[in-house]
Amino acid sequence: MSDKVLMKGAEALAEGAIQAGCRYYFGYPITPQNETPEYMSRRLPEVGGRFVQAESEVASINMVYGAACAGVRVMTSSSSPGISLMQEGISYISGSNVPCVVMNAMRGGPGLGNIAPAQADYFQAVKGGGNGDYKRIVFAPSSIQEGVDLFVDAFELADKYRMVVMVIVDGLIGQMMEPVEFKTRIDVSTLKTPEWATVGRHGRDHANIITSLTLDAAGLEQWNLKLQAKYAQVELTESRIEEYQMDDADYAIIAYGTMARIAKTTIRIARAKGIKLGLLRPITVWPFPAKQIQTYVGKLKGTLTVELAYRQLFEDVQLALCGKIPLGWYGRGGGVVPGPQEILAAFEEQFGKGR
Amino acid sequence: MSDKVLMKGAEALAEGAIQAGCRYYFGYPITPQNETPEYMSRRLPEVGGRFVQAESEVASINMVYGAACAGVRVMTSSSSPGISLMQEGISYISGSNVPCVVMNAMRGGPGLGNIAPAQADYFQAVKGGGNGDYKRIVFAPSSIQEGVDLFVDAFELADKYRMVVMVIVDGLIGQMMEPVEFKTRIDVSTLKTPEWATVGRHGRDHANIITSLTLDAAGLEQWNLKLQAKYAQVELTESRIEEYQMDDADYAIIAYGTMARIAKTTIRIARAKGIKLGLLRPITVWPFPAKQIQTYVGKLKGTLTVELAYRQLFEDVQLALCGKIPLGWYGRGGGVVPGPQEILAAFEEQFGKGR
Amino acid sequence: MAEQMKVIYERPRSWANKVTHYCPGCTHGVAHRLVAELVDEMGLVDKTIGVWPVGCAVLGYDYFNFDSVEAAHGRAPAMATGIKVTNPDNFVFTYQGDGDLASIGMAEIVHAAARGWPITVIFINNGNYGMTGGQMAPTTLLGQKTTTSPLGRTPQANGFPIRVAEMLAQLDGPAYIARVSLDSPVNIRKAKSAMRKAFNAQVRGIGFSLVECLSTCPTNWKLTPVESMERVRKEVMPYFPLGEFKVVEGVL
Amino acid sequence: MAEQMKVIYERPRSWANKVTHYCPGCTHGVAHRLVAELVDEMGLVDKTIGVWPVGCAVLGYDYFNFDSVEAAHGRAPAMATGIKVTNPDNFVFTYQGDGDLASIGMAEIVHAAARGWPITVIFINNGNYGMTGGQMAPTTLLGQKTTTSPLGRTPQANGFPIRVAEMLAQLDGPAYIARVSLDSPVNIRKAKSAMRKAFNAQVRGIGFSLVECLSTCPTNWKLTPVESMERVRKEVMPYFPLGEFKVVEGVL
Amino acid sequence: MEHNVVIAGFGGQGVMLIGELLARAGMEEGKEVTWLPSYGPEQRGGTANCAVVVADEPIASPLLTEPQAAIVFNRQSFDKFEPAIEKGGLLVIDSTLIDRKASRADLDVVYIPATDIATELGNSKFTNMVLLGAYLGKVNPISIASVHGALSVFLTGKKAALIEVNKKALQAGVDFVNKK
Amino acid sequence: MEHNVVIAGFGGQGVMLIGELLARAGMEEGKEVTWLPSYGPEQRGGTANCAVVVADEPIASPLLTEPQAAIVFNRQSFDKFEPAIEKGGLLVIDSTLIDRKASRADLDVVYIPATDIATELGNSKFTNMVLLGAYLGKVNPISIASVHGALSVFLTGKKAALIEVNKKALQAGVDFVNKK
Amino acid sequence: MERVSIDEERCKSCGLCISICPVKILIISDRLNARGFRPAQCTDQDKCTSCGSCALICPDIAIELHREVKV
Amino acid sequence: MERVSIDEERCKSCGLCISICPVKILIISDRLNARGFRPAQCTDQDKCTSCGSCALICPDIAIELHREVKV
Ligand SMILES: Cc1ncc(C[n+]2csc(CCOP(=O)(O)OP(=O)(O)O)c2C)c(N)n1
Ligand SMILES: Cc1ncc(C[n+]2csc(CCOP(=O)(O)OP(=O)(O)O)c2C)c(N)n1
Ligand code: SF4
Ligand code: SF4
Ligand code: SF4
Ligand code: SF4
Repeated sequence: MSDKVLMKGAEALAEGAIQAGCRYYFGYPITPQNETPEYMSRRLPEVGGRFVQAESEVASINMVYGAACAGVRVMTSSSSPGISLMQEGISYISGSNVPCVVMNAMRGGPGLGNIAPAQADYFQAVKGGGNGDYKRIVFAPSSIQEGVDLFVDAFELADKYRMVVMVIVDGLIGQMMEPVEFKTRIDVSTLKTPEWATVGRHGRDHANIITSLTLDAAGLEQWNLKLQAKYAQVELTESRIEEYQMDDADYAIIAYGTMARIAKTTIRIARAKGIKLGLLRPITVWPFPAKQIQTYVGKLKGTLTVELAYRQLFEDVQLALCGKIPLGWYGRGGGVVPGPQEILAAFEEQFGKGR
Repeated sequence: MSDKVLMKGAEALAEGAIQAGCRYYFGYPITPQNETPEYMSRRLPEVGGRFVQAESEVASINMVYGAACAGVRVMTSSSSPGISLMQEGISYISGSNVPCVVMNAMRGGPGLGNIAPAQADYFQAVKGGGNGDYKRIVFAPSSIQEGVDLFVDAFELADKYRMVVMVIVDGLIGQMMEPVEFKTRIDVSTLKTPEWATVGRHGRDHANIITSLTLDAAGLEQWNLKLQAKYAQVELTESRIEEYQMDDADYAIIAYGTMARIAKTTIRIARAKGIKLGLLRPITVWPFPAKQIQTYVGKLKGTLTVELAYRQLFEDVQLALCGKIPLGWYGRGGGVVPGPQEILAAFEEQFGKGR
Repeated sequence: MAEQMKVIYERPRSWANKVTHYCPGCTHGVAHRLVAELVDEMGLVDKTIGVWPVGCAVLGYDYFNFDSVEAAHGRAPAMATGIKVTNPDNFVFTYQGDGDLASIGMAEIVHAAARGWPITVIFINNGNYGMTGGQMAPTTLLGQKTTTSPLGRTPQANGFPIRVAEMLAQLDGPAYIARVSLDSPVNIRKAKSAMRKAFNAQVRGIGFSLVECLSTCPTNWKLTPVESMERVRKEVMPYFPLGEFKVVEGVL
Repeated sequence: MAEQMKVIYERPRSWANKVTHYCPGCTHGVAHRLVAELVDEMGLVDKTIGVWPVGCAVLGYDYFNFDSVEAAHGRAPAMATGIKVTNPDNFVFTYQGDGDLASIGMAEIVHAAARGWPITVIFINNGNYGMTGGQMAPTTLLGQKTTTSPLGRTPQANGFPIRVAEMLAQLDGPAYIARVSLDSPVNIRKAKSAMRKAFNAQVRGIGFSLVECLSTCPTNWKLTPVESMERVRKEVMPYFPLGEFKVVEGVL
Repeated sequence: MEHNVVIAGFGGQGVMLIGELLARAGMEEGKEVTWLPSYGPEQRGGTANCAVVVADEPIASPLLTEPQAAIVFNRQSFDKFEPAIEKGGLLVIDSTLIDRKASRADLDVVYIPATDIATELGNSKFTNMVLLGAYLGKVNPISIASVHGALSVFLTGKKAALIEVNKKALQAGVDFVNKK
Repeated sequence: MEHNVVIAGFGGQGVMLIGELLARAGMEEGKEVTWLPSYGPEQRGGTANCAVVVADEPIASPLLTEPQAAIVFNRQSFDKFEPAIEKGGLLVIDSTLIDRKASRADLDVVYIPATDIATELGNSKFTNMVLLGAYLGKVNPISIASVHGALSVFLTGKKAALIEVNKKALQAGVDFVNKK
Repeated sequence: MERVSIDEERCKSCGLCISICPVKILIISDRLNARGFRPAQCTDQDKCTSCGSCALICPDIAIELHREVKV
Repeated sequence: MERVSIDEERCKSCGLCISICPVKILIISDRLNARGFRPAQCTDQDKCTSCGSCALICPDIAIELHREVKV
């Protein structure tokens, strides 16, 4: 047990980012993830990095944009309203083909809402958000340990594909404490400055220019086609899912993050009652693991999508299964997190006793 | 013809808003819709209204928020990056249950992109955007005249449902000139200040408070359920579609706005060649006219979704038709607008000669 | 000759008589009370709209008997502008913390001040972000430890603090700008008279007014309320001097 | 005794030798040239990163031989901060119009200045929004007609203009702040020497520097280039006086 | 019946204006019209063009990927639009400014020294009207009289004095193609 | 085996701390643990609670809608959590501060005058430790020794001096329920 | 009616009134109110000079002041 | 080599150099360059005093200046 430490999620995720080679953090306080910037403000100077408290989330994401252009591992984090303010910046970063990581500790909405756990920024993260056609890889860890581990992948994939990677959690993961182990440590001295980075020419035979502007429509379309080709590649290779007790399952709950975790308890209770329930847990919500879920067509009698939102994840499930399996839905809003029993009740209401 | 005037779209839409009773406009310049604020700056003082050039789109939408709380007809307009900056504000306005109208003259993206026509903010308008679970009614006119007419509905529905109504157009509609007629003129003196408006108590027995904050999760969930019930009602009653040459159609193009208009020429050419092609044109993209489109299941051999974006509208078509009709897609990006012939070529590539 | 009770001090009528959620000794309560008193004294309860910030005062609207709205973080001046423009005869004020006003809301406050349109701003400078747990604010003093300047603020790591009143006083727009302190009865009296001028600047249609109030945050300063008052006098005032920085003609 | 040609003036080496998209007579070109000359003279081409605005100078990156990035509208100071923090030895400047810097980007410029970290800002004050077709800017003079102040700017309808240099000079952060004009050879020479000081303030690690350049927009002013220069002298300078507003020790 | 044309040149050459004139005249005749502009990044100078459609029926696409006609004011526009015109279409060229010849054989091409003609009429600024005249001399989407009517909407106040010379320039263009 | 408990009271009563102590002690014993806090809007004062789970297997839900036990520090928390506890569960009450009795008959209820006991030990600040002791005296998710170990992680430097009195308070709680 | 009347349920025991009372008649009581605070109390109503300082500084509007006057 | 050499393809005919030339040797020519502008030209190279004003004010870096010196 000696390698495990008991940490708050928001701090553990920050340390996870540092272990993944992140040395620059720009952010603005917002509950429920204040411990992330606070931790960064203590730790980054210790590891030769820099923490900057920006004047706003708009400034944060644009500072991230600048640092990303310099080819370093950089991140910001915030919660729902703050992430809304970053949408223009995220669109610019995506349109400029530079990498960064953005964490959203989602809270109750819309508007100011409250600081309780929610998953209602799903659409924003995977569909809309900023302007134009762009995608970000979106990881949705369901435990602190998984979040810490995924941060390594987040930075690796951001660099590999030169794109924004989002990590979406909720206040519950951010605020809770669990033992966590830091398994991978990226040695930042091995990270090379990419050749496209704007770090000064220093003898390079040409100037590097990073922009999301292409005035000519044909040129911008070509640029978009490049981005689309990249996204298609990512869709093909990077979607991930956890399949829990699916071997003999008659029914599956489809849920991610905190809800998936609570659903595991539901499944335990259901199985004790003789209902063969399993869990399909998207680890990436974009790319959505549609292929993996589709393998259950013909095997399942039904799925229940469970989310802390109103039919957002559900749309992706609909797109994936398109009426080929009966689709149930159960969602809560405003920061209310249903317990395992409530989920079971919803299941039984929609699918009877599961026979 | 005497009632028709030749106007630039961006100006005609501004006048349309004024005819619909809009007396307050807050905005920040951005191409391709600068003529809208410029027109407002000339016209509003003439009709006893106020034009305010805000310091940014963030300020614009929050000024709109303030004026909306006062129960007046108020709007802002912008283009893609500017609309991205408004997402927090739109979420607040939605979460506070106050009405306003927002116009987006969409341009090429992502990021700064360019100023050419695009439809790539579809997801932002109808799915994601800001934080939390909220919806806005989204009108997508395909001519200046229709835009002008829809502005009346936009303000009426905004007031009726106390919600944000968006009007999405593109630079093409904004910049072109067409003859236009102003058919409806709302007499603002007949508009009553709603009883929830924060206009000072002036003898009222209680203070009005407008907020999107509900700290208690159960309370915020109740609030969300109210919003969801409203959205369900809107979905039931407010979706609109134009069905063009659908009576005998074997195939349909599904497109909105400018693309739908160009597609009409495609249909003319196709029919001349003997291809029975029609058009399903969503006038509201939220609520999406899924029900109306579904009536063609069994009648059509295929649909071709055409958009100035990469598979955004297409997802709503997929959700509506769910594999029940073969679905083709043709999209362009970066501000490139395909001509009627290119659309036809795409159709023939995907559906052969249409027999 | 009978005896009767004369009122020396009674709870203001525009005060909604609830117990606030503020920490013990926090001077947000004092600033609230002064607002309520002035609204009473100036007869404004029927035409006031309060614009509340995101910050510890987020629930401010619950504590008063006049109309209120809750702004997005930092955007109260924009929202107030939207409200004032539609009903110019109403009395519209914003109440904002230093994170709200001087950090995320800097563009909005500068532009509201520059425009010069008659709205009133009560600006609570408590040197940190109270609501979110004591992070650094633009007003945090050099050397001051906060949860995001754990070694004490330095120019190199955190940049310099901002004196808002002095900066805005440079603009042509404002009619009245002052800095007051809520640390003692005498300063609270002065604060109220500054706030009265600020209210008046709006009521008389002269222009934009702002009163920056040196305030305490005992919880995050990790001091007792009494020690906090002491700190305002000893540490805060030397960097943030009290005074009137702009008074245009007609303001009284 | 042979004759040889001595160079009086040649195109700067860090200039990428393209024809700009600026309108005839627009002094954006002059400001560009001064940047190129100073980058040459100070030997900075290898370590410069230019941060370009959204505005007429949006394509600025095409015209120089050093690394550049294109910022979101108004956010150049934030982006520059991100760049500078990762590579403190580089020379990082932003180039911003008055819509970009003084309107939408007000929070970012105030905070970059307040932080005081060594980045350099070239601020083009041409009194309107050039790129979008001549709308009102925060620097538009009272009485000036623009496409969004069609009757001429008034305080009541449009608010007062903002003097950025004076306002930022109030802050503790900046090392150097000046206003110059590009209207004549003599003022262009002075502008260059102010810009040299500004560059130096960064190169020597002293702090934030900003040079506000009174500039022209003949197209939207609807004046000839020569008349535009005249207007700068007659109408703009009286409201926007030239001078150095902040020079901390060590800046030269 | 639908007539459509692309008019292209540098910003400042009055390209947009004659397009709008055409559209306005069409509207006055009770026709359906659309006018669609397209600009380069420059505020002044740079290329600009507009597409005008005049028709009896509601106009579907205002965007012309294969225009029936093009009026070109400079070399860049010539190069860009010559290939786009539909088979058998019309190309009107200011031969004062463009020294190249059309390479397509299937077009009806008018070479008119419009700038020279305008200069003779007093100012090269009227070049656009000469070119519009040449176009109208070839096809008849609307009558010259309607253009005259539309002119008076644009040229009001002090500018009204310019109506006559504009009409002359227009007529010079008509005459040039007719006498040929 | 899984043990879980909700600890609830005013902010400032040390509610969160004893939860964390429990979790940390569990972790030191090699168990799976989760600690989940919940706050009201107030920065100081106001209610706060945390949910702690200690288990041998990976913990699915850290959220306790039906906790096995609750330790309540004030009347509000008592009112809120009494109905939630699972059948046959445990309720530990500071009877110094809460004068009400439990209304459910199916619970094991401990009324302990924890504030009084702590005050006797020198400071009412140790009330939380007394209550934790009472809980640990009833159920055994982890050993008292592990809690002692965890204490030394929290109380370092100058505060190390407080370890002994904390241990005493803890023991007083254990003793209270054991002697009963 | 008391000269200094402190609403015990509003008082949060911050001690500010006590610190500024010129005649030192305010103390923290040892009762707990419903919200867990020990409210301030006045030890000697008659000594109150009606200076108003306590009411001025109380952040919770817990103090009201009156004074008997001969009519 | 000319003293005042004006790159005609860069010149946008703004006239600023002409307006400030102290010896009045610059005029607008009547040629059109490829971008449709009539560039400035120098009417008398020998009169140029190398004051540098035209190069200083030219927004298009169209002007380069040289001067023969005896070596
Ligand atoms: C867009 C956005 N960013 C951040 C937050 C989180 N937040 C809430 S209050 C606050 C700062 C509060 O500090 P201040 O304005 O100084 O007021 P105080 O609480 O000290 O009175 C922050 C950053 C938010 N709600 N919204
Ligand atoms: C978020 C956003 N809002 C608005 C715009 C539109 N826009 C482009 S440039 C500009 C202003 C340009 O004015 P200024 O900064 O003064 O520079 P100039 O063009 O005069 O040099 C605006 C408003 C944009 N691109 N992005
Ligand atoms: S956190 Fe600070 S500012 Fe907020 S209520 Fe408590 S003492 Fe006041
Ligand atoms: S629009 Fe104005 S600022 Fe922009 S290039 Fe033209 S003259 Fe210069
Ligand atoms: S100042 Fe008010 S809240 Fe503080 S102790 Fe005195 S009465 Fe109580
Ligand atoms: S200043 Fe330059 S661009 Fe202007 S006329 Fe002279 S040479 Fe040409």
